[in-house]
Amino acid sequence: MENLIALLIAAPLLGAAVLLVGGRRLDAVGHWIGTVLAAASFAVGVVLFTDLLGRSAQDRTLTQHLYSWIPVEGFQADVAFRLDQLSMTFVLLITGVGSLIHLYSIGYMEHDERRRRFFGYLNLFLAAMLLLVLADNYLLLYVGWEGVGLASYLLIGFWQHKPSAATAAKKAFLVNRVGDMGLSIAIMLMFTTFGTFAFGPVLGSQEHPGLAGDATGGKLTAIALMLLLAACGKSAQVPLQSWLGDAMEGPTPVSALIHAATMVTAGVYLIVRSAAIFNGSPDAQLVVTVVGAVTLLFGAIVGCAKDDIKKALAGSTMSQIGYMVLAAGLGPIGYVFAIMHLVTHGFFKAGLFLGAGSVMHGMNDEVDMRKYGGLRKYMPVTFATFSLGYLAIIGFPGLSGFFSKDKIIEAAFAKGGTEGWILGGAALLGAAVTAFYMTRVMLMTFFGEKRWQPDEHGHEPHPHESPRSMTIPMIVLAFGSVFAGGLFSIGDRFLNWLEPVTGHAEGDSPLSPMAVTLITTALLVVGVALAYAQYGRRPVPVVAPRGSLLTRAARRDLYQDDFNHVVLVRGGEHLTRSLVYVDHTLVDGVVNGTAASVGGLSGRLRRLQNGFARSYAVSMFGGAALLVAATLLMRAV
Amino acid sequence: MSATAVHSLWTTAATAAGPISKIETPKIEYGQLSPTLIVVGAAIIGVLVEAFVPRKSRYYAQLFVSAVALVAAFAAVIALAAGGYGTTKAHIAAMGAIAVDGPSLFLQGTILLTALVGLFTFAERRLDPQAHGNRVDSFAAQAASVPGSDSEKAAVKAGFTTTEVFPLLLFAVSGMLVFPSANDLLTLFVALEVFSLPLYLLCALARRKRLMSQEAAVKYFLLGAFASAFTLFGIALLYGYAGSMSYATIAQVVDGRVTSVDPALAGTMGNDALLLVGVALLAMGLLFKVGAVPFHMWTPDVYQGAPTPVTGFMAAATKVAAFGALLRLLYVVLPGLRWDWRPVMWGVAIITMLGGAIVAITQTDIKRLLAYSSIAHAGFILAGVIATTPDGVSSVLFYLGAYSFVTIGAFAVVTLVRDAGGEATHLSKWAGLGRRSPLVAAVFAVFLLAFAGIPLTSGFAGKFAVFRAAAEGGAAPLVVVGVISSAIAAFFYIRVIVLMFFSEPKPEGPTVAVPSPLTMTAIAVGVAVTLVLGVAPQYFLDLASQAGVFVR
Amino acid sequence: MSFPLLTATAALPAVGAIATAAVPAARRNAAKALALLVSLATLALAIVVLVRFDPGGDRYQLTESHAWIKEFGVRYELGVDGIGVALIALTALLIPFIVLAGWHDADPLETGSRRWRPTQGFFALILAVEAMVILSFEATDVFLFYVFFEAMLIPMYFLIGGFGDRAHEHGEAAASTQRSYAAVKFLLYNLVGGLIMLAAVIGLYVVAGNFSLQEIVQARANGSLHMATSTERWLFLGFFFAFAVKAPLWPLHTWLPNAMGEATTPVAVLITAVVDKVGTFAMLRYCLQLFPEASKWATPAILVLALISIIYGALLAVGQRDIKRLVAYASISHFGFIILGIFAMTSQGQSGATLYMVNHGISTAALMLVAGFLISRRGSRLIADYGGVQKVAPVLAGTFLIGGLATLSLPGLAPFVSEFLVLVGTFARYPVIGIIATFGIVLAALYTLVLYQRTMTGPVKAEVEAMPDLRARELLVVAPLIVLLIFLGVYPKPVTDIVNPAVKQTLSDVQKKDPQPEVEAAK
Amino acid sequence: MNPVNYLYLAALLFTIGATGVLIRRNAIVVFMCIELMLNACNLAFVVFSRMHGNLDGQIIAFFTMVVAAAEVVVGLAIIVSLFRSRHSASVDDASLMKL
Repeated sequence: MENLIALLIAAPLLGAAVLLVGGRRLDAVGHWIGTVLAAASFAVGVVLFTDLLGRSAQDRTLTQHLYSWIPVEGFQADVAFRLDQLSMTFVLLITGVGSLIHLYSIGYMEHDERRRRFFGYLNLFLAAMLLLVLADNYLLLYVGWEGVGLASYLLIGFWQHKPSAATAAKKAFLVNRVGDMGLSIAIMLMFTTFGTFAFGPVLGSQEHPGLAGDATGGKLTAIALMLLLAACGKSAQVPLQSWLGDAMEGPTPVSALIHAATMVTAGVYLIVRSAAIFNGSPDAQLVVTVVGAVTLLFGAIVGCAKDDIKKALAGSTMSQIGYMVLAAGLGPIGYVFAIMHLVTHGFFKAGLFLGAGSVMHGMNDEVDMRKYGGLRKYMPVTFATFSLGYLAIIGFPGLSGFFSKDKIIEAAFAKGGTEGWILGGAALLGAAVTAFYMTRVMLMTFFGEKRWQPDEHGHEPHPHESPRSMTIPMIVLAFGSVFAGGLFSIGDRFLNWLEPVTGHAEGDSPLSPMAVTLITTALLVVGVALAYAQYGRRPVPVVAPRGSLLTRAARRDLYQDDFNHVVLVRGGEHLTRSLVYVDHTLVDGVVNGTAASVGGLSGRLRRLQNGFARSYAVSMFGGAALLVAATLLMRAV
Repeated sequence: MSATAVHSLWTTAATAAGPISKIETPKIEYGQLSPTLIVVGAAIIGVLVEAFVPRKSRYYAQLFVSAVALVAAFAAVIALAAGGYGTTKAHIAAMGAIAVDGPSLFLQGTILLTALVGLFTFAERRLDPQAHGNRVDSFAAQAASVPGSDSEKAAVKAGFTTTEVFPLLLFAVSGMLVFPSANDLLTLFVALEVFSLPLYLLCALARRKRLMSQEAAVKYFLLGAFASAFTLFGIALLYGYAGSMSYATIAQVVDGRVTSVDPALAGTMGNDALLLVGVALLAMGLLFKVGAVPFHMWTPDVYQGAPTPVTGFMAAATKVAAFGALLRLLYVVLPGLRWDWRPVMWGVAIITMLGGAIVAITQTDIKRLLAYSSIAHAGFILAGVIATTPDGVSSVLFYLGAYSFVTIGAFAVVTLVRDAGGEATHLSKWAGLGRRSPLVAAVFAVFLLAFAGIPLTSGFAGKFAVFRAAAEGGAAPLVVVGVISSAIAAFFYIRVIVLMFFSEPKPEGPTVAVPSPLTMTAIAVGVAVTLVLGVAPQYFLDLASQAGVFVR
Repeated sequence: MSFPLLTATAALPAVGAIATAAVPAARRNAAKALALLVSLATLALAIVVLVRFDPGGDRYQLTESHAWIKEFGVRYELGVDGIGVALIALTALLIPFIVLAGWHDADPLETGSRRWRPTQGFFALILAVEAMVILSFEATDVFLFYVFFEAMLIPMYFLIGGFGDRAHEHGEAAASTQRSYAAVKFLLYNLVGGLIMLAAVIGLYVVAGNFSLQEIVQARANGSLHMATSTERWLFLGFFFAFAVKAPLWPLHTWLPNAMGEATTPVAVLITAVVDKVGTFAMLRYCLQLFPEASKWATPAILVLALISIIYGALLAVGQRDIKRLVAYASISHFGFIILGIFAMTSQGQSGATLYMVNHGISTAALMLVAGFLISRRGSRLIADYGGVQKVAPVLAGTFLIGGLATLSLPGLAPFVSEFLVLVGTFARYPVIGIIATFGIVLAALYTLVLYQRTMTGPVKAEVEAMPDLRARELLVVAPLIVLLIFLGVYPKPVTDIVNPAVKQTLSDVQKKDPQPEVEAAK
Repeated sequence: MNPVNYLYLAALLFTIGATGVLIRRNAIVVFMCIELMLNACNLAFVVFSRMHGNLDGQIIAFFTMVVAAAEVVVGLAIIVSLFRSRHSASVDDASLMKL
């Protein structure tokens, strides 16, 4: 069975290779090759899943050692895979949702002449993400980690002819690189601390604690913080969140893939996977929770102000990942719920994005919600699936989001003390804001009057339902959005499944679960009501009003991009420009100056050679005198 | 280490000549002096040829006589060396006047070969366009006629050539042969004059640019005579100090092995002031000949003005002879005094290396550039001279051998590049030569790289040998200065290469004349020696090392 | 006596160079074919060397030893250790690609231009450089090494100064001036370095009495050769200076952007991918082995310089407007990594540095050659003159991107392995330096992606609209390099296996032990 | 009389000669000054010969005279030809080549 693990990665990787190298002759069938291979990977995942289910809870870790990758004296990195409950969960999510998005893309990208290449990149994305979650050591994980970065770069910048897309892709990669730096420092720290960075020895298992337990707290904190930096980059957490909004430049299926199944979930995976390290460092955990809490509010606030449907959803993703990170920072109380929310979020966020893509598909790629309105009549299926996703994300009781988010809020309170209150409060507030901005999206898109206008060429959009290949994935995902939460929570199935890997502890919450649920639901109603008051009862202006200070700030992503621009981009430009100058004038100048001064000296000495024999004689006479004097002087000394 | 012990490092014991009380019948070892005698004899024959052979045949006769003489003399040197006179049988011949030992034979051999190659360039008659149907060489038709005068035109029309250059060359060579092997100060002085005077004349004999040629001769002559006077005064002082002209005796007095016989002479004999001033003045004369700073100022002007074949010969052979004499003086006569002269020579070597290299950077005439380059090289050789070790001697010998062939080859190439006014020596005219005549440019580049001391050329092997000897002799700072000035020097060699290969050729640029086999041979020998000594120097290093022991 | 394999490997291109130069002027294509054939044959010989080399065997293998210049104590001694083998293989591997990439670079210009381009000379010089580089990797005699270390400057000099890109934004005359400036700068920098090393070589001889690397190392190890501390330091500095110029290390780097910018792209590749490696190779072999104590003494300063190189080179790469100069500064940054790895004095660092030399050679070759194909199409080196190439020449853009990704050390491609090893090796001993060096990977991403974005993406510029995609010959050059990059990124074991024993030896010469993991040390 | 005084005279003559070389322009005069220096040397030789009581110095003096004569031959030839070309015997006029 272990030997199948590599196949999980190999299938999409093969797809990527074939599609990218194959060239134009595969244009006709390329999308099918990509989809089939993604689905094949899913099928292998299902086979492995049933195999795992057939084993006892302690026996559910499979490893596959392929070959020794980098063998150097004292340093050993292998290409080896580990499939346990945690990675299995991710495998199913990635391949499952991924395959659906492939299917969706067939229709969505139908008119793009580079569709084959798009599928190649999608397959590459899946392969990298699978490598990330299946790697048995941090270095191999790092390969997947950066592979995801590359694939996202290629996909975000897929429409390269648009400068904005190319810039967004570059930005995503660069911000991710900053995070990657954290990961590589973390690996180096592990190497110097433990002598290895393989999961087995470092993390150990529930029964046999790994080396992580032997290290000093300071080292563990350092490693954990560096891992957090990495997670911030991939999962778009403050302060490395800026790329996510711009990443909407990519085709919509890409956004769905990045936000639901891959990429942004990687950070959460990393933290949960490294539980043994984080558990050893309460300080680092505190930082993780703070980052999570700040991000969940940040994302939510940004989401409230965006008129671009995809950017609004992007803010929402940031916010939801914030929940997960917050949960992961809580330690054993929250790990399982972080992952559970991740999975449910995978369903409904994928559904929402595909829905948004479907809307755009029908609206000539218009993304401004102010130019939508009343679309429910034109796109019933999209409306239905989008609504279910909407209900799930705001945490409508009984749907997926309700179960997972509630648990996280509970766990936050269970952290105890002031911290617990603050974190729990933030989480609650976030829930209310989520309800507000998602309702806003719903209302602006599907309700009210139609607001679309002819574009500059005079083409008026003719909203229509999307083709079957696009709606089927949306329907499937809607099912997931509705039922996944309940399926996982009833009987603590998900908890029992993951617990052997992540461990679990019950917190000591100051609020009863019932109280939390009630408060959450109440806040949800408040959020929806506020949104309805503003966007449901009044017509939505086509041109955005100036808005309050907060609105304007939120529209500009709370000015953090401007900050980056001024401090990093401008500062960097000045630095490089001055360095170019320094290199030319100073470093080169010193050498050239030396050469010039030797040349100058030459010119001056040369004038001594004035052509007059008598002055030559003087030189000789003087030389002779000097010679005599020096010789005598030597004796005298 | 005692003075005696140090002394014995590079000298073999020979019977010290006793004080001469009366004039003995001279005992001359003709066989051992044969190289010199052959050349002198040929030179005299050359004079007779001038007198008795019809003008038309003189050129061939002279060329024949000279070539045969040089080859025969070289054969004699080889025979002597094979006979062990360079090593085991090394001794002092001709009543103490001439040393026949390794360095003598090595340097004589080098000078003779250089002279032979130089002779080929002297005899070249295809470069200049034919004048009135007569083939002409680089020398004036009639030196005595005023430039541009009717008499000169008549001489040119008559097809006169100055075939006297051949005997002059031979006379100069004979002086040079004696110079490094002179074993007393009188012989040294006479040899100095014997090789200098013909060179003064040769400098004045250029066919083209005669004013410059004459100016070069005047400068060379006046400054040379001036330097000779200093040399002679130095000799006088040394004689006053030691009471003898013989190297061996002076060395003994310097070492303190001869105590003054006559108390009355205590004031003069062994007076260190006489010794030191004498040594300084004598050294100055020799440093003038090698072109060391600050006695170098004649070099660029003379090198530029003299007919190029003469420049090449002079640059190569004079340096060999003069350094040979300097070596013998410092190693045989003055080892006991080395704590006095070494620091001074350090200074001279340093300013020579740096001065030559620095001033060369801004030169615009190829011949002047090579002149300054030769000054810098004199500095490098001085660094080896200063080593005062057996390796020092052999490294200098090797360097001289390597250097002389590069030099003569380089100047031979200079003779090829011509425009309407004769040789085009201004650097700007060399632009793009590599495109027009890749072969000539490549050959010249090889010589330049050898000058620059790039590995796989003889220049590198020589430089390495000299610097190594200096470092071993405790002169590490000299090596560092040498390396720095090598770097500076590299700049102008490279500048010429850039000019030749990477610059756009000028439309009115010079042409490269097709030489006769004579010059071709000269250049080919230069290239061959440069490469062989660069890639496989072992044999010649061995030779130099075997030859590195002075007799005393 | 067995077949002198190492001599043959070097002699083949040397003879090939002479033969190529001797091909008559009119038979231009015959000369090219001959050069390619010779380079391929050399590659075959190098592969034989690689196969015959036994990683578990003696330190130096396939040794040859003949008297050369007895007078100087110089022997013609050849031998290869793992590091040498790897670099010989790299050299022999890259030359055929360089020849192929430069196929038309030395063709005579269209009539009307007065520039002179001897085709035969171009290829002969490349082969001559190959021969000398291989010999300097093979030499185990300090003098012999020095000879070829210096001598290779001359053919390089002619390659840089004699052959430039076809077009230039400021016209032919300006190009010619800049080119010869670059060539002279290259030569002078390296010559000064070499001459200072010459002083040190002589000093070494005075101290040690011979030039045999093995004998000196042995004598130093068993104490029979004592070197005063100050002597050792001066000699070390003399050697290191030359290698630092060649490598090049900040602040001795300024010749590289000029040289790489002005030379034709294949020659630029030759400089940075092959010739410069001699410098870092020599640091590893000569500086560390001959002067272990001084190496340790100088380590802090060198590490700081290497660090500056990494960051500074990357920052300057960001600020460049010229594609080739950008790659040159990127190379400076990479050489900083290599030197960092060497002087971190850990197994990971030094294995990584060696691997880095190989990988950097391949990755720069890939990036630079594609850049060259791009430049030859448009006739401009300025980044601003391009835009949207991806649309018209997707294969070119794709290969360019892969080359770029290799340059930024994307995991999965070969340079990542080496860069990470260097970082880990440095970090193990010098955590702060390791962390600062890690910033280099962000900057690498910045300059690579900025370059890609500005040239390949965005709206298609009018000038590039008719740009053809990669031709068969060009693809033949790039594809194998890319395959190799991926292969060595996924499976670097063949190289590390060869390199590891040599690194272990070197470390034991320096008497340095890897730092122990903290957890084990605590136990 | 103490022979050393003659040495002083010789030195004086030598210095006068050298000074003449340095300050006079006419090539012939310069050359005569050089001859003066040579003769100063001769004087020194003879004095030393006398002091040492051997004949070497005196013999050298003869050699020097011969050499001086030879120099005159060569030197005058050169100077005369220069004079004929330039109609000037000033050494300062012969400065075509410099720098």
